[in-house]
Amino acid sequence: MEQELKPELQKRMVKGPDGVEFEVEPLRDYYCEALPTVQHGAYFKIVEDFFNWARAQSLWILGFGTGCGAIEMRPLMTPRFDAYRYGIQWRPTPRQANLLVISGYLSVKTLKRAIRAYEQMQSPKYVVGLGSCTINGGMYWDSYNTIKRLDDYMPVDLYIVGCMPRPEALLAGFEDLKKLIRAGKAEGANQYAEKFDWYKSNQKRVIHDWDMPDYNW
Amino acid sequence: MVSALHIITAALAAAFLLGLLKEQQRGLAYGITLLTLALMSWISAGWLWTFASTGTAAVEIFTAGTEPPFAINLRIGLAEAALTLLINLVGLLSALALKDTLLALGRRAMAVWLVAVMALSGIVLTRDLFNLFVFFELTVIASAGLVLLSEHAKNDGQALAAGFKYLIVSQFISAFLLIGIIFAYHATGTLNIDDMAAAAPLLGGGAAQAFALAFFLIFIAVVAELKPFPANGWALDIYESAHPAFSALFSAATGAAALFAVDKLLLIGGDAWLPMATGIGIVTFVAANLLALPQTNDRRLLGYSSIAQTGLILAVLGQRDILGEHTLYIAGGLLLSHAIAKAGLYWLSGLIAERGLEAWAALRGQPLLIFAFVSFISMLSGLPPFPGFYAKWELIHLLAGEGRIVLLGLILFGALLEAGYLFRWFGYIMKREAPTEVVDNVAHKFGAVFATLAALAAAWALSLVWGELAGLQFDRFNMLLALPLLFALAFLLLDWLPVWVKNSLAIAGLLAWFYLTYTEYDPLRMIFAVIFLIGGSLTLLASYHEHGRRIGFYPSAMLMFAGLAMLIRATDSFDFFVAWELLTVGSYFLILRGKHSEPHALSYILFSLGGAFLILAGFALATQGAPYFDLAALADLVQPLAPWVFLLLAIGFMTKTAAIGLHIWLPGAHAEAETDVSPMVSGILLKAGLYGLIVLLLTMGRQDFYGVELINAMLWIGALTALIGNLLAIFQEDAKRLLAYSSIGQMGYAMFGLALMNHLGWLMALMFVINHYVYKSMLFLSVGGVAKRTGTRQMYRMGGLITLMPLSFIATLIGIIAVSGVPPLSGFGGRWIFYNAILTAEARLPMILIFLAGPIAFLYLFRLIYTIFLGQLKDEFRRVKEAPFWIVLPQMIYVAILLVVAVVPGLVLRHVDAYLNHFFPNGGLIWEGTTITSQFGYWNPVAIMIIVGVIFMTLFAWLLFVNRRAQKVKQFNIVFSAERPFRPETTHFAWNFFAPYRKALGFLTLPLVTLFWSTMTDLLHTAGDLARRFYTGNGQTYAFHLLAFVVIVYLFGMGVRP
Amino acid sequence: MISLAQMAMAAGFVLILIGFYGALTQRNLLRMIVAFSLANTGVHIVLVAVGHMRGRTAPILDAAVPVADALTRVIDPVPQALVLTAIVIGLGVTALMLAYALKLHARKHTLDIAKMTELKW
Amino acid sequence: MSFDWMKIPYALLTVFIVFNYGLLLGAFIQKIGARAGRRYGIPVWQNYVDLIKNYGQRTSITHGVMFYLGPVFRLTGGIGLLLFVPTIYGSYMFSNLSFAGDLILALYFVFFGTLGMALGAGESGHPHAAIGITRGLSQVSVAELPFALAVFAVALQYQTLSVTDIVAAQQGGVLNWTLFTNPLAVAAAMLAFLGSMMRPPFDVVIAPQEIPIGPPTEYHSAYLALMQTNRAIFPVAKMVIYMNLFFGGATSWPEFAVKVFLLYLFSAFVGVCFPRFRVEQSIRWFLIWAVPLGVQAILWV
Amino acid sequence: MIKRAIALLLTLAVGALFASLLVGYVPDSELNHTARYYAERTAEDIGAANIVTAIIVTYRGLDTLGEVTVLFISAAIVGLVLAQGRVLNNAPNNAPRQTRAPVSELLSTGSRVLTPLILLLGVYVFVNGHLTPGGGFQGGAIVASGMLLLLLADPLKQFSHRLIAVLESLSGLLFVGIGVLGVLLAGGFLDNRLLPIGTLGELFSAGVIPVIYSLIGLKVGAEFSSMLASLSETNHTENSEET
Repeated sequence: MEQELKPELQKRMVKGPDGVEFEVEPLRDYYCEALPTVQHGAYFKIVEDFFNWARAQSLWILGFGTGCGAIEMRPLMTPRFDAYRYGIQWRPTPRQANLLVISGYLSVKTLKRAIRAYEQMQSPKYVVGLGSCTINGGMYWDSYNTIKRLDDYMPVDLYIVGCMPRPEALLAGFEDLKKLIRAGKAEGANQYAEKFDWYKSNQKRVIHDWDMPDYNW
Repeated sequence: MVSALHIITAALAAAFLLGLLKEQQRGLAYGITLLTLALMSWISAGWLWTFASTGTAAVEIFTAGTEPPFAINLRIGLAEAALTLLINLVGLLSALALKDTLLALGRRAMAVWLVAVMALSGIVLTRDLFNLFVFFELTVIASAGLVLLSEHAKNDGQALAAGFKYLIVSQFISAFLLIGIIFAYHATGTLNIDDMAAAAPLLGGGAAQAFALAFFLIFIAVVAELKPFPANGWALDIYESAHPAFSALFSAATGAAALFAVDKLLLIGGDAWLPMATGIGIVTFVAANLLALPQTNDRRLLGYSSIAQTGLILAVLGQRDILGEHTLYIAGGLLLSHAIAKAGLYWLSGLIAERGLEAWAALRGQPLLIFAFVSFISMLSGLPPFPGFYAKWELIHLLAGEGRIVLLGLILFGALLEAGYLFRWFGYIMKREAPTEVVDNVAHKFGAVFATLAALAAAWALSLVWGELAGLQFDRFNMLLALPLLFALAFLLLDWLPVWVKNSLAIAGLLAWFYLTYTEYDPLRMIFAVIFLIGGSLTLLASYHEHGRRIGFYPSAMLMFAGLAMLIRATDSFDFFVAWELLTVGSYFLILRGKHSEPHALSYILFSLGGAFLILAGFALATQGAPYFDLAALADLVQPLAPWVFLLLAIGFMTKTAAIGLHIWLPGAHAEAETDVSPMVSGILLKAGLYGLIVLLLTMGRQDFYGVELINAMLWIGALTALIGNLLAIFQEDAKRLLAYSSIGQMGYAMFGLALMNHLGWLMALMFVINHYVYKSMLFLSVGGVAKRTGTRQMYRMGGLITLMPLSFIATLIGIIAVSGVPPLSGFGGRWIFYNAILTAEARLPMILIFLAGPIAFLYLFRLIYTIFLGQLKDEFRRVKEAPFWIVLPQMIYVAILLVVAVVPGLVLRHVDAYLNHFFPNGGLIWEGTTITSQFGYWNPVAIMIIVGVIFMTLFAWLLFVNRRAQKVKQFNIVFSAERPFRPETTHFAWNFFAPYRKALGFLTLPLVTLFWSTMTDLLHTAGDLARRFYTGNGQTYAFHLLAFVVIVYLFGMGVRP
Repeated sequence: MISLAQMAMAAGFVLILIGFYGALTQRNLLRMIVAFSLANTGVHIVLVAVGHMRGRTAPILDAAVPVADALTRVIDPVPQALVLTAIVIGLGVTALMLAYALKLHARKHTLDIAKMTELKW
Repeated sequence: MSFDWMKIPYALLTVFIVFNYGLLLGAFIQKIGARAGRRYGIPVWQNYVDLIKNYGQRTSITHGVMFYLGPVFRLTGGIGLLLFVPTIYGSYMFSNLSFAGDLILALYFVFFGTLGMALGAGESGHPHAAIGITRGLSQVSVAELPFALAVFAVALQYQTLSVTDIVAAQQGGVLNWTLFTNPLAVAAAMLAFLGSMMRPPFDVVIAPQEIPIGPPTEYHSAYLALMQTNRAIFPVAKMVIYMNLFFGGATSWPEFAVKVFLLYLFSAFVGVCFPRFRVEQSIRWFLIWAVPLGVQAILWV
Repeated sequence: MIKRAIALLLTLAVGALFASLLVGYVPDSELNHTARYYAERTAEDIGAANIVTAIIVTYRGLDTLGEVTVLFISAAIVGLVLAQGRVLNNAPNNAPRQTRAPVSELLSTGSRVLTPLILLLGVYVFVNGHLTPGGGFQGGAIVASGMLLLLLADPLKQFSHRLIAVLESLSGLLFVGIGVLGVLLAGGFLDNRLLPIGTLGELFSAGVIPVIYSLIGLKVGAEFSSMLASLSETNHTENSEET
């Protein structure tokens, strides 16, 4: 059930200033079509371990809030919890973030944005699912409009359970994530590249108005 | 030698002979008419040749075998011969142009034509007062009849009405004339002009009083024939409704004859009547030009112009007391210029089907006719090399020498008005939509075309003659024969060649001229010579990209370059001014070539001419009567005069550098010019103004004007210009306009530097001269190339062109780094010298302004490069190619120059620095190895270049290494708050780029100056428009005007006379 | 004492002024032409009057005025000659004006000068 | 003129010291800011970790050549600025490469990085980057004005443009500092300093959510790391100029450390106390409060 | 009203100017030097009894030539003006012109009798111009008045334009020719001594003056006639055009 593209993405004939007409195909001309590849770490393990340590100590969370969990993220910045002291901070742009927190149920519409944001992050990058909704749909398990299992759509490194989990739980979860990273077990980005077709087909199954390239660089 | 009398007898005989022919033998009649006119012309030409070549005295022709004063006598001298030749030739050529009409109307019309021409010659020749009256009446009657020639084609009764109005007025005139003549006769007992002139001063008491009154009547009657303001509505109606070929005669010949009659009368009246002539003349000149402004009918406009010119010449005749023996040269120059130009224009008007000024766009596609038009309006505006220029030059000098400043000012003001409407008209021709009804078949209008071309030839011949005369008078070389000018004019003849040939010739010419003259320049002039000549040829490289013939480009461009070349070689005021005018005119034509440049070219030429007039006035004031002076002598001027001269010259030069307040012409002119013209007018031409300022400041230096140090005023102006120019630049959407405003700012810096009047200030100004040439030429070229490829100059419509036009991008990048003065490129040298320079200056407040101006430059420069080359590429430009090779090539050369100058600024600056030591011995720079040291600081361009280069390359290499696997992405691969951009147009942030700045400082960019000037022009225009309603078209009202004129002149003139 | 010449001259001037006034106020072309004729006549009278000398006769040398006496007997002949020319020229102009008026009337069906103002400003 | 090659390792040493000092200083100041908000704040080594992490990122993208060059320009500007000014007065070792030019060079070289960064960000094609740049340029063009005036006043005061000479003139006691000999100039310059530090109230340029951090919005990985490096060096280099011009310079590294720290602290204090200005507000603020001070300074020298 | 007031004001101002001329006028008691020359020398040099004629034809002959030319071009222009809009070569003019009532017998006969007499008087006047008050212009006017009489009597009367034109041109041409002959053969343009001066007071005296004056007479007569003819003809055609 291929949906027709939005007008701005459709192929069109454009006349150049010299009067010659040519075709513009936005999805091809505006977007990079390359697909992600598996990225290997540094050649020396010690270097990679060092980097992994640094990655763990410097978690930059993308400021992207979905569902009810977004409200639980805020207290982490406050004096009471002060996540900064653990090397955790928020970045406004996915380019600079390396941790995507899906903070609750994810409607299909938001999923598309989440995928885009995730793909625009640079690897290595990590995904943390917050609350039961990201695990199995939670109370929205039969909703027509939310996804049930985040893992089908992007490689989740860690789930933090609860509905919703408290900030303390989040801090604990991040500490666990750090351990995973230091251990070199948080290779979600490579997993995503390896099983790209599978992820894509899952994504496209729920997202009917797919109006972006397969991989958003 | 055939007696001049036969001019009259031949015409009469032929006129009577025509009556013997059958009505049907029209061809024969026409042939006789032409032959007779040719014979008349030949007679006058013979006399003219005799007088001109042998210099013999005037010849008297007696009639009735009796000596004057008892019988009528005629006289032919140099002036008479010239005037009769003019009249007869105009008659002949007009008859040619009238061929259809004359053939249709038959022998009677031809007879009237012959009589009209004869009567005009009679007015010139006769020395008898009453005979003068008879010839005047003949002229009047013949003219009234000839007005109807147009009735033949149009048949709408307008000409009839005009003729009737003329007759009404002429009735009044002839009544005054007759009464005047008879009472003058009664008082002096003679009718002979010379006899009366001899007798009049001897009269005493009541007789003198009575004679004065009688003479007043004669004088006012003859002056009324000159169509003085306001008693001239009838004449305008005639000009509008008559056949253009007749109008040519009416304007050129009748005007000339009547003026000569006034001249004769003034011989009788003596000096006491001169002020009255001047007053009437100058009022007419200014008023008619003012009234001409709102005209839309071409022939009426020309009519106003004719009236104005006649007024000017009348005013000149009125200045005979101070002009002395120069009167003939001046008045003759003006008169012949006016006559030939006006006749030519009227003949041209015969080729145009409709009467609106815009309809003249039909001339487009007829280069020769356009050249004729240009020559004519240049002649009327008194531009070199035409006789009017010499005349104006001498006139203004003599007036200034005598301190008649008000008159001088009025003449220049009127001339500016006139130039205004003439050049506006030219703009219409070049730029307006050509009417569907194009010029009639040129072959069909052979007569008019031939006449026009004859006038064109006469115009140039006259300029040669006047140049020669000027040569004799001031002992100098004929300006028209100056090599650069001839070279430029030669391109008129070569215009049929393809572009690449002409371009090669032009470049070769510039280089050759540089080679010929380079030994003459001191280092200061050398800089300008290199920029004007070498730089000019570099810029010309870009012109290779044009194909076809590019008619008109090369004559204009080379005219400008000729002016520039002559400017730097000029050592006296005359040469300097000539060069100045030439480069102004040449650049005007260049600018006008742009697609939408009509209004901007107009404001350019108006500001430039205004400035030129100020310069002229300044020179004239400075010489105190001498025809010209060595520019170096400016230094010898002393207090009461010097500041005025300084002020006039400085303002004049600052119109060219577009100082604030006088800058509004620049953005449009530079932005709308063609791709390769913009760098010429911006990179090269602007320097002419700076050169002028340099010459001025070198000689005159500091001047105190009522307690104001003028240099300080200039400092303020420079700073304000820099600030406002830069500020305005950041708000431009049009790339070339942005660059143009940036030029204003840069010129502000240079002016500021000059006004500092110290060693480093000048060095900085010269550095700016060089740098501005290089980077502004480069930027204009690259932006022009982009505009050429994309078809727009609106920056917000471009974007992301970096990958498509990488070379243009590089040029722009280097350019903006250089402009902004960021190390390590050459712009920094300028800034460094600048800061050192202002440390020594006393005036600190203007510095603050210029400080503010500095960082603002970054704003517009970034905007320029970002909105064009970076950001989002638009759909329609996805296939745009790099700018043409020939546009890119000079840019790359400029890039190379910039880099070289950045590393070794000493290449040029050292010599200038050393040269400046002559003028400012203190505060020079010390050149030691690669380090340049000033009184305050030091600077090592080579070291900077190396350090920055090494750091830069190291980091670049490191980043490349780290990012060796970076994925190249496309334009929409940007983070967009987890969304995707809609379209490139909506994603490219470019329009109203500096919105917050506008909120904070936008009030500084209110178009106050534009508002001021447009209010001024609107006021003038409205004044003209309201005042012209005074010509109601009712013949009776015109009679009122005439009587009122007589009464008012009587009250004013006779009231104050002793 | 006011001489004949002065009286004639005064009359001539008055005629001129009447003519002028008429030309300025009458809107009918024909009336204007008449006014001008009046003024012309006035001019001619003034012309002749200027040449008048008390007690002298016309400048014709015949039995009444022998050549020898001419100097003391005749009046100034020049104004007489001039007035002839003036008359003829005036006549020519008048004829011309009449013809114009005729044609204008034919074209515009009016003789009102205020209605012939297509050309203006 | 022979070149003393030892200058190169000395210069590298300066860069190294300043780099580390800058990283630590940045963290420290952030900590102080956090404490003002009653937080604990980041660890002092956090900046090192972030830097290493960014260099260690595995992927990166590029928008084009200028995108590459942006950070390079930026860091070249920072290092160059540092090196063109003598860091420690009287020390041959740390006079750096100041032989290449004087104060003017330093002042203009500030813009080298700014301009290059703006170009790089521009190439990314991100509208928010462009918006950030317009804000930054608008603000800096006015914020630099009082500084330029103050510098000029100082140059006039000491009749030299050489930084070394200016520092030399301030030796011999605290009262010889420009701070006391020309307080107006210092006041103007310090207000300008606030504007150039990208801290509140003048940080709308990088408004984190509205235009996600403005110009660097597309930068990541090693690009960002390069910029972070610059972030450590550049403010210090700038403060070195301030220190040299107005506060007597530094004759030793400890003195240097203290003075720079205090200067930084000044802007941090103001930053934590005041909310954000819009760009036009800050332009007006500078014109109304800072510029007149600078004008006075120049007029009364 | 305002217009009249202004007109009055202007007229009065001009009147004031004239008044000052009038007040300043002092009649001559003696001939001025120009007039004296004419009075003394005319008889001897020119041989014309009528000094005014001598002045007109000889001393100021150029004026007179101009005068004649004025009439000539006036006539030409009148012809041109009135001919416009009219069909050229006025040949087919028979049908519509017969609409008027025929001329009365009395008028036509009377005019036919008077006209030759008037013509004769005219010729007399211009032939004797150098002797008596009178001359070419006066004579010419009388001749033309004869024509006017004919026209008044029979408004539909047709003159031969051709004849008038030839007469006019020929006399003008001869006038100029004589003038030029004066340059060649005598003292200057229009010098009357081309022919012997003869005895003062006789018909054949004063050189070419009688010849010129006769030519002038013919020419003036022809010109006036042509003007009259043009004016009268136009009226018909224009009227018929209008209806």
